[in-house]
Amino acid sequence: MRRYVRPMIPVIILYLTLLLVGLSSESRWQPVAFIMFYIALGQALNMFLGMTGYVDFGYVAFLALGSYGMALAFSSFSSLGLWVILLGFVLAIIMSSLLSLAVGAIALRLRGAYFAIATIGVNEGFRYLVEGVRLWGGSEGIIISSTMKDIFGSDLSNYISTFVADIMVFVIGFIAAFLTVYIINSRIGYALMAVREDEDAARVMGVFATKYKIMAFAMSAIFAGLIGASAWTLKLTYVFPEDVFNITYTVEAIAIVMLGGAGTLTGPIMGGLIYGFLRYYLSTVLPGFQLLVVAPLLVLIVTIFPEGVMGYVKRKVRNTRFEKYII
Amino acid sequence: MPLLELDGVSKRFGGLIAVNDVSLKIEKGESFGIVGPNGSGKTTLFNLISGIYRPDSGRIFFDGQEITELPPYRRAQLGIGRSFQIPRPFKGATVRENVAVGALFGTLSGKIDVDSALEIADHYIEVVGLHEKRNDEAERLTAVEKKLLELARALAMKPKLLLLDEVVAGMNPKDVDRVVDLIKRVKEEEEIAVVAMVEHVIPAVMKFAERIMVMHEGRKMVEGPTLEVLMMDEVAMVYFGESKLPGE
Amino acid sequence: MPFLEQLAGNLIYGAILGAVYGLATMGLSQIFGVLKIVNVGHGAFIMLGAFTAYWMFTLYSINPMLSIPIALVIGLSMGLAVFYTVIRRLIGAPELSSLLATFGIGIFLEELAKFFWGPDHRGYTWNIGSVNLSITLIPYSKLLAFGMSIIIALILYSIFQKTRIGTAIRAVVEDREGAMVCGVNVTRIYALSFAIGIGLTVMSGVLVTLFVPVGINPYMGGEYTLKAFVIAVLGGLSSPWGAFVGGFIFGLLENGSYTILSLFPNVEPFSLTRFVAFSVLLIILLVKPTGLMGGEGE
Amino acid sequence: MKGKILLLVVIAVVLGLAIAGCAEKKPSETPTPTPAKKETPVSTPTPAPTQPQVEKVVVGGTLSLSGKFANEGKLSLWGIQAALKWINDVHGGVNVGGKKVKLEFKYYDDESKKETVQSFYERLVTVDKADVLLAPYSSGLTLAAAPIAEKYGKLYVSHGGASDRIFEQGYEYVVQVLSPASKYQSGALDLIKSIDPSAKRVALIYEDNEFAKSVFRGAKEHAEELGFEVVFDKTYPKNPTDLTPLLSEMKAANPDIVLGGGHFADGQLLVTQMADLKVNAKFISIIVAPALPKFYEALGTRAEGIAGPGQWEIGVKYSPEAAKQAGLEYYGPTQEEFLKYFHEVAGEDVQPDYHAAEAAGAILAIAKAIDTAGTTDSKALRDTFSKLEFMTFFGNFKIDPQTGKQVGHEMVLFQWQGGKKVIIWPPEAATGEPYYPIPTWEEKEQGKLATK
Repeated sequence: MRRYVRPMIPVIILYLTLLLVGLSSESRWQPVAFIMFYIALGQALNMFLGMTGYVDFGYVAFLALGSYGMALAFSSFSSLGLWVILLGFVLAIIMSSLLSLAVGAIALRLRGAYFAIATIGVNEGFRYLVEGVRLWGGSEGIIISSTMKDIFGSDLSNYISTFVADIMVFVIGFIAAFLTVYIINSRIGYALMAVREDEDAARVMGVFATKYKIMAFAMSAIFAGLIGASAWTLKLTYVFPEDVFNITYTVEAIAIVMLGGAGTLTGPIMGGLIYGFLRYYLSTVLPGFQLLVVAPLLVLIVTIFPEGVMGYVKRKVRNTRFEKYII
Repeated sequence: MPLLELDGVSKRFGGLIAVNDVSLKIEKGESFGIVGPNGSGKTTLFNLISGIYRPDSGRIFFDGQEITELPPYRRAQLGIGRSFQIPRPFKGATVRENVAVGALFGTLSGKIDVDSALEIADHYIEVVGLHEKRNDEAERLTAVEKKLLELARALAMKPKLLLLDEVVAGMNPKDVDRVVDLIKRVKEEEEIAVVAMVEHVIPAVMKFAERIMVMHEGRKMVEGPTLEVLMMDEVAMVYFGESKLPGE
Repeated sequence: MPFLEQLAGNLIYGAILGAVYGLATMGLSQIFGVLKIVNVGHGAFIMLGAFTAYWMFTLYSINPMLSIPIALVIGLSMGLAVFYTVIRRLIGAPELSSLLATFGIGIFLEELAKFFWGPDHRGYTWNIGSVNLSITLIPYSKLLAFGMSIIIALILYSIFQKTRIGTAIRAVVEDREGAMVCGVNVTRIYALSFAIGIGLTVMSGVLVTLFVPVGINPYMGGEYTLKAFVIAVLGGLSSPWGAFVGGFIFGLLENGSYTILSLFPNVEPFSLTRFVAFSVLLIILLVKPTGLMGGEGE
Repeated sequence: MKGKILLLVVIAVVLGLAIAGCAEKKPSETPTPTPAKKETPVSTPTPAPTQPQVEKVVVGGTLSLSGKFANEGKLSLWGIQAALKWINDVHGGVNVGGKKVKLEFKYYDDESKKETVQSFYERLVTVDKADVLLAPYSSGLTLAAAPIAEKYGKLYVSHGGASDRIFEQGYEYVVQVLSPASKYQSGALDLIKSIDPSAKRVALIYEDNEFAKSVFRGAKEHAEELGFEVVFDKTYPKNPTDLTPLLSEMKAANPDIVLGGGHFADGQLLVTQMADLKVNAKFISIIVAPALPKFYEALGTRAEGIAGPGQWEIGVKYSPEAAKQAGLEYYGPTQEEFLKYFHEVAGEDVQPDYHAAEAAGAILAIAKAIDTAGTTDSKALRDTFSKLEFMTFFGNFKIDPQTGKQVGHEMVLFQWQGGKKVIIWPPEAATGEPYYPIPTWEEKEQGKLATK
């Protein structure tokens, strides 16, 4: 048990602090939600990137499908009432995991950068398929605000968009963290570690690499889908393909994971915190010029901590009594 | 029934034939040596047996079952363990974790949980004598320690057949003796067939192997009891060039 | 035969576009091939090249053809500067840390461009007439873009094959340790390769404006980054020549498939051309997992 | 090593500040270096809010100063700052409870990205105490921040969300200042109908996105109503590099009139490639791109005769006199005054386009509503908006009381003639005659301009 509990302590502390800060005043909830989006995104991607060492540039497609899943639930099954949200999450899981299995079965045969970039093809191909055959509203996407209002009434809709959706992201992030700890300490974790370190050596030691890679891929994709469903569709109330298939989110997610330290538990959390906070805070101080400061800061941090901030901390606490808490 | 049987196995890369029509039988619990100069196809042969490559022609049987088309992880679970010429430990993981991977995935005998796998790992780490380093990261081990780690990792798979690729290369004579003794001991204790592959004929290995095969340019040149083979003139000609006797 | 005429016309344009895409990708492949760095800031350098052509043309009335060497010099020096300030520190670090660095550099360049030049969409008109092929008209400026792309690619090819530097770079690509043993200064080769990669990219920005002389703005690079990634993989990632071929294929697919797709009712055929192009990429990778010109393994 | 530890400490401190920083309400410690420095509102620390005493009215909003809408964002900011100059310096502020107070504008940069807006709007309401919200640019971002506006019950005035769909969502507090997307190409069709009944064949060629699709769905309906024949109706995806396949097909359809466009870059590309391929038409109207002077700079004489719809243009005849004639009240600066203020904030060489004007129009509408209602209470303001009918330099203002959609504002159609934009439609706003049919590409190459 301690194996699972100890590493969760810093996670719980970070999450609780964020939650308390967010709830302490009306003005702090959305900034916290903004940061939380990046934390959750980093954690979801870390399950795949951090665990297997594979990069998926088309990762945003899973968020996109998750957000479409939720939007489709609203546009096609609005008669379900409150259950429509649950259905939305179920659809998000189904759609993102199906895509991950398809991509996994086809593209995970490719190694390294070939895989990374082939997935861009999947993402872009999917986007232009949606636009090209006018699937799910085509380029005009789906707007669910009015459906939400019809089902829940105006006040509850706003409450869902400005609070419940954010809490969902919190919960998703927390579950992702817990699952990460569980995986790291389980057979799957050992298998993924072996695959990440040396795939051929892992194979000749009996590790069915493809199976574990697809497992990690699908899990990561499901979390991405859930994030898309809540942080995009429920929160922002619309889905436009141009926005949701935007590769920038993948690059941001990779940046967050690398900022914090790939493969560590607290890394994506720290990465998301640093990235989200820098962007939010600098925007309030220097509106219009924040990126001019954020970008060099990112470069600076990575040149000083090439293994990520938590990767560095992890190394520092090795063989100290904190070792068990930072994984 | 032999433990491992190769039946006319060939593998080519582009125009180059790396392994050319090799047939071989290895019995349960046997010690077998494969000798051949660099580029003679030994490593390719190992990769064919462990499943990293599929043969272009020929068939491979293991323990009464054809494994020609099986993926590497299935072969590993059936009982084929191996080491690499240049050790390939999981660098970022500790010695314990490295060995535990073998215990967790290398057998068919049901799922083992992580805790028991770590216990098995501790046992084999003890066996190879790395217990003081068990919590160190693998990349911080010395070259010899990395070879021992690979050995422990393979043993934790409870293999029936252990393929050792240049396991004593680059070691000083003291280490060589220690490792050969170790292999002999675990071989007896665990009834493992060991196939050791060496480039240079090292007396210790020659003493250890009951039979050897000499490979040359992808072909099996001769096979037989160790001493007999080494006495053959043609072996000396091809393998040792002008010189005569192995291992001075 | 309007159908075939249109198809032929589209394919001609596709080929021209493909050559430009190809050149715009070679820098990416060059950097990946030698340093194993995925330059996600690639598009920002294309943008710099486009602005170079624009400013040279509008401020000093310099013919865009003459901007090509200017852009090369700018690119080479920027490449060296970026290498020695940032990239050098990340050699040997986890592979993806360089991705974070190039991401930051890309944003920084875009924001700098916006800071100094504003977010406006600019363009220039360099009208030097066009050739009439009866099925379609092609402006000479586009033919020049086509020709220059091929010439630059050929020059690069001969540099790589015939010169000492080229040999050293190839040696590092094939076997880093081996090259080091043979006395090749690997860091210097890295610096040089990075600089050449950036130089090529900035230069290709000029050629991009020969093909599309408008819409020049700080954020224009994103689309090219995306396509360059895909084209690079199509051609085999670490092979700049593969990239060039990949560019052709991509350009031909994008333009060529339109004529057929436009026959379908109730679709957006032009959006579907991109679907087709990306799908073909995936199919090619499934058949040949290391791209058209990739060797065995990585 | 020390450096790393130091940096870690710094990061920790910064993050600590994050938690404190978000908390602290420090309204005045933000030295905002904007391109136009003097206009940045520097607020004085507000004393405890005693009930009826209002010191100032804050309008809050995000602008897209980075990212794909950075161009519009920059112009919007200047337009807003110009309008504020009039409101505060000339008009003396807005009337709240019988007292004139200053109107302030507080903004953040949303980077044209959807996940930033909610946090900034919340900050605007809670930290910056914004009384009224100016919606972000584009339909997507407008939708994204709407739940926050609705949650806090703040009036949410849209100056850049043109999509008709925003107003079909049942929002209570969303009010539109600009004409909706479906109207963008109506003017061009009306014009052709009135001057050349023989021109029947219309081609539509536009970007495959939400906004352009709204525009051209409206255009198609309108064209069919007017008896035009739509002979070509195709889209191109975002960021095209080569439109040849579409254009050669369109050329074969032999249209009289070409309506097209989407955003800046593709609009410029569309015209360039039509010129390259010599796709001639009697009339060409492109949305968005031609409105900016950069369009003409980029294309030179090729831009001659190209028309485009605008929410506003320099020279439109909305003036106090025009208002009097129409029996409407006029509010805000005259066009000359607006141009003067605009040049003060943006520099002499920058001309405002309709993005600047519509943002200014939105601020003026807010000021007018506050003046009329005498309060900043959202409900009262929303009711006031439902009844208001007035004119500014930007044009008429009247919304549909139910949805908040703009119904009073009229778009104009301008045409590049001899390097200048001339308003050619509607007739009552026109500053010149339409040049029709426009010169062919061949003629333009000879240097022919679209002037008589």
